[in-house]
Amino acid sequence: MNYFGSAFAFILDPVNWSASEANPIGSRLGEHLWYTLLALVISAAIALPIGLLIGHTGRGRQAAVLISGGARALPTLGVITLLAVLIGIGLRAPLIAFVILAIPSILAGAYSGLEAVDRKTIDAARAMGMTEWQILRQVEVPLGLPLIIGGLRSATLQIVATATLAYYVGAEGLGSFIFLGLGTNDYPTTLVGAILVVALAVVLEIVYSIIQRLVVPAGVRAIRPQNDRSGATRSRSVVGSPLQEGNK
Amino acid sequence: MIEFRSVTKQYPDGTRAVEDFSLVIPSRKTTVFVGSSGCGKTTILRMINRMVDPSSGSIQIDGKDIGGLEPVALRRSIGYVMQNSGLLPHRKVVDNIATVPLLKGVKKREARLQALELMDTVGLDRAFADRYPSQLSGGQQQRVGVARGLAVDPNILLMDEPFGAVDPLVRSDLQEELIRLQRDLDKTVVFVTHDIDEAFYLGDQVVILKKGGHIAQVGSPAEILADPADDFVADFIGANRGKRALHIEETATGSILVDDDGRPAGTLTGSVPAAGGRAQP
Amino acid sequence: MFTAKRGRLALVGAVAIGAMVALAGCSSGDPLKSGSDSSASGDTIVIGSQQYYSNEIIAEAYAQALENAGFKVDRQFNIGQRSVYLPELEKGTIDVIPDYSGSLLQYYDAKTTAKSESDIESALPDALPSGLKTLKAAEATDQDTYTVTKDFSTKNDITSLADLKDYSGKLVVGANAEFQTRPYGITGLKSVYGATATLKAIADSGGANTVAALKNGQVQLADIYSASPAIKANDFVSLEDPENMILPQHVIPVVDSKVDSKAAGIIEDVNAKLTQSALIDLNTTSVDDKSSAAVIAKKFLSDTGLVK
Amino acid sequence: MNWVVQNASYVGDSALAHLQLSIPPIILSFVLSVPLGWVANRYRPVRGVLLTVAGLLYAIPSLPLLIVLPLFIGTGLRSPVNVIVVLTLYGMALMVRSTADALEAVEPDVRQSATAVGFSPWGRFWSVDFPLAGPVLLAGMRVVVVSTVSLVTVGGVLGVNGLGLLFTDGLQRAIIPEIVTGIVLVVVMALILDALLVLLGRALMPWTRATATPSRRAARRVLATA
Repeated sequence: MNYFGSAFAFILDPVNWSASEANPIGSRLGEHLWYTLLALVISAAIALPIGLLIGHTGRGRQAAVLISGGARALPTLGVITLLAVLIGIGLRAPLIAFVILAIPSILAGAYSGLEAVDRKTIDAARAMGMTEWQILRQVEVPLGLPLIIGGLRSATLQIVATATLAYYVGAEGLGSFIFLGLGTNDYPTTLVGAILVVALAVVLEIVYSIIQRLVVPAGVRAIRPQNDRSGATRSRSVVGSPLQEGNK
Repeated sequence: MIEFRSVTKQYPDGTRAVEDFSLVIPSRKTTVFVGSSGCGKTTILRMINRMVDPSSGSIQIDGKDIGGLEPVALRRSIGYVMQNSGLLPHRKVVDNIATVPLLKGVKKREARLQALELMDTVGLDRAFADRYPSQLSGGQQQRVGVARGLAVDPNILLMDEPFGAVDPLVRSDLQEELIRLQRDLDKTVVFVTHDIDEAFYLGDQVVILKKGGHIAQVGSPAEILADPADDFVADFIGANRGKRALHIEETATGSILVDDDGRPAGTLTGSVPAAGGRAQP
Repeated sequence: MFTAKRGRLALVGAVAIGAMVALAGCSSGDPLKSGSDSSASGDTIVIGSQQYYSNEIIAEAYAQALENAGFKVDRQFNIGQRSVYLPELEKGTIDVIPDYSGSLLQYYDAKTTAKSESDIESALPDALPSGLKTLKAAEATDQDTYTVTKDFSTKNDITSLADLKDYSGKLVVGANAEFQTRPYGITGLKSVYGATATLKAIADSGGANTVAALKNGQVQLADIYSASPAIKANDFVSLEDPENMILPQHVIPVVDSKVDSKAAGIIEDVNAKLTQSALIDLNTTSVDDKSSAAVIAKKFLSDTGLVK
Repeated sequence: MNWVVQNASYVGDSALAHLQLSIPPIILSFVLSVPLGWVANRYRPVRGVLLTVAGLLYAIPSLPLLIVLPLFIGTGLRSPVNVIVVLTLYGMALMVRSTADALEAVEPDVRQSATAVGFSPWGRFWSVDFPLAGPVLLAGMRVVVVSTVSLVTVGGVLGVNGLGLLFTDGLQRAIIPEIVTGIVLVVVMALILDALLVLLGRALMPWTRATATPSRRAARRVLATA
């Protein structure tokens, strides 16, 4: 594809990265990453505590499932548009939309991560005299990490891909190439945006697999397969899939 | 001494797991609760460290009502060993054993050193110290569980079917080990099992439970065997059949004990009981 | 037991495939028509519109006028970009679309030197690909403007684009993304008027967000179309363009040459009534009353006596 | 509300067009993902490749994909085929992984005993593996349904009919009721289709309500990582 050739040529030309250009790749990439991280941090700050609380207590799950089911269905474009009309242009509107987008995955990752922890292990920890906080911090979170991080990971991926829409309402980011290309019938420019977004996603995926390797304790990795299989013997496994319950 | 005074546990749905349960558990002895599943034995055990709180009645340890004690502090002062060991899969063996001392603020070095000593105590090679629980066999994991239960040198050790999930050979090893430990350490052990043989083997005092935590009989294994309180106990301990119903048979070479099926079960040593009929109806 | 399950699975499969076939059938039906199976030939006239409410009203007016005259009309509205609908016109899947003279010429001749409306209209026939023609343009123009607030204009004494190069503050223009590279956009402002500005992309084509951004000072300049009701409503000042950098954008219908002369005549009749104030009125009604294009167009046609 | 009443037919047409764009990709992504998921589960080395590709596919922002894809498949930018293909790709990105997970969650004991009683591999897949993977497949499809219905709106930026047009038009004219109507209808449509899928699942898999299988856990993981 000729278009891809020119798109890659554009990306590889250092001139297009320099700040003096009208639409410098470096700045747009930085902004895109910044939006992503900002949205991720905010949504994690909201969803992780709630998800951990739900996972730890086993309470409020129905409500969380229902709300996050609804949030998943929210069209991000519509939310951005609505917020932009209500609160004006700039980063705020898309940021709120990205946070809404990211919350369901993080929430589900957190509570299902905790639910996946063997009840017996938690029971033993409590019987040994751990406080609820210690159980959460020293037992449930480390053991639930694979799924907790899985939730963050998919939330990140979704934000990266969607952050292009920020440009639609006056923020910057890699969406600038996509919308500029769309507005001027310039495929290579659109491709530049798309390629950079995918590249950013790949880099973040790699970062996540490194994080996962670093933070997931060796003992957890060693037991994961059999952990899955023994699920049926656990009392709390008789709970069904979250969405299903939410819609009963 | 642990004393239950008319303890009842009723769940919100109305079912009564334990009803009006009273019992004295003597110090420095092994008391075994035995009964079939659903008899409330585990509930009773878990009331001792307030994993379950009674709906009514009180429990006292050495004369102090535990209802007024802080559950977390209470649990840290009582050892607890459970089926499938309940080890933390993300911590190495040595750290698992040291969990409670660390929670109590013991220095890490000291706690680890102590944990290594405990591994000796329960008969675990120190080479396992840096392994993860999943890398150990079931029996080894159970030893780690016992070591962890002993880590704060508690007066009381609660054991909830600790050997239920290991194969018979390993189980009898562990049982022997526990008897040896008890001889050395002199703890108040409260042990739950559904295996009457295990109960008789380990218990100084055996409590046979019926549904709802009703005590069918309390006594030493000998007392219970010699004089089952009722048909339920007799049936439960298998007094009327199988391996428990022994009688003496005279053979050409001397007297041996034979079980209900006519299989030789052992020989009589020491004095022959005055009334040979006590062991069989 | 297994056969029962297999039966059920077969059923699912059947249902799924059935649904797919049904939907595939539907999707070639009216609401989703890609245009591939309808064409200029035959008696149905396919009218397109841009994804711009004002353009949709005009297209709707053409449509209703044609329907009134007995033509069958197929509406293909809300097409995002010129690069999408003009090729469809060339292919013959769309017959008529209201366009804007300057941008239309630039689409086919990016290097055009035409500046005035008459230049443009005389250049268009050569620029258009064969098979397409334009009808008579309307008086109404809906062209890009650099618009500022009254306050900004008086305070800095800026009424023309030529005044901008002496302005010392930061200049941010709120406009669609493509404004970055358009000849009349950021680059043109620099080369023609020597003024440096940066773009704040707001993808509502000079709509409410752009207006709000201009009012609250997030941008100093905004690309607001000259027929937008917002200019008058907010007492904005559209800067003059002494160098004719911004091409005039008179409403001009682009049609397939095969469209018959009677239909073309009806469209030109509608266009003839489309004065600048009429267009602004239409747009004002759309934004203020939030009515649909059909309602507004109908009223326009009856008010102007085009349809009784 | 006034706006909705005045524009009921426009809203209705957009909703219908939206539905017609949503259903084919939902069905297609399921039909196409099952064989791919089976391959991913059966041949380990392929699994990594397939799942990575699926993951990256999901990272491609939808708008540029909608713009670029016509270059490859030769459709028009506004063509429903274009939208359907793009959404099918996204659906597959989710479903291939779900299918692989679902098949993996089928207990080996069950599978072995099925082989032992004489199922052919083909027969075993359709009679044992596939139905038992059902709950996880269902969980995956529910995510696909919801995300597809929501993604169709992006087509609005390109002028593809559907509820997305309510956003672009509402933004230009600042008609808040129009935007809100679009959002509400998308959510309602997604939840209705989701509920229908659940009912379908119950009708087809009556056994799932009575028992707890490991697949439930895997089903939940699908949601967490989707």
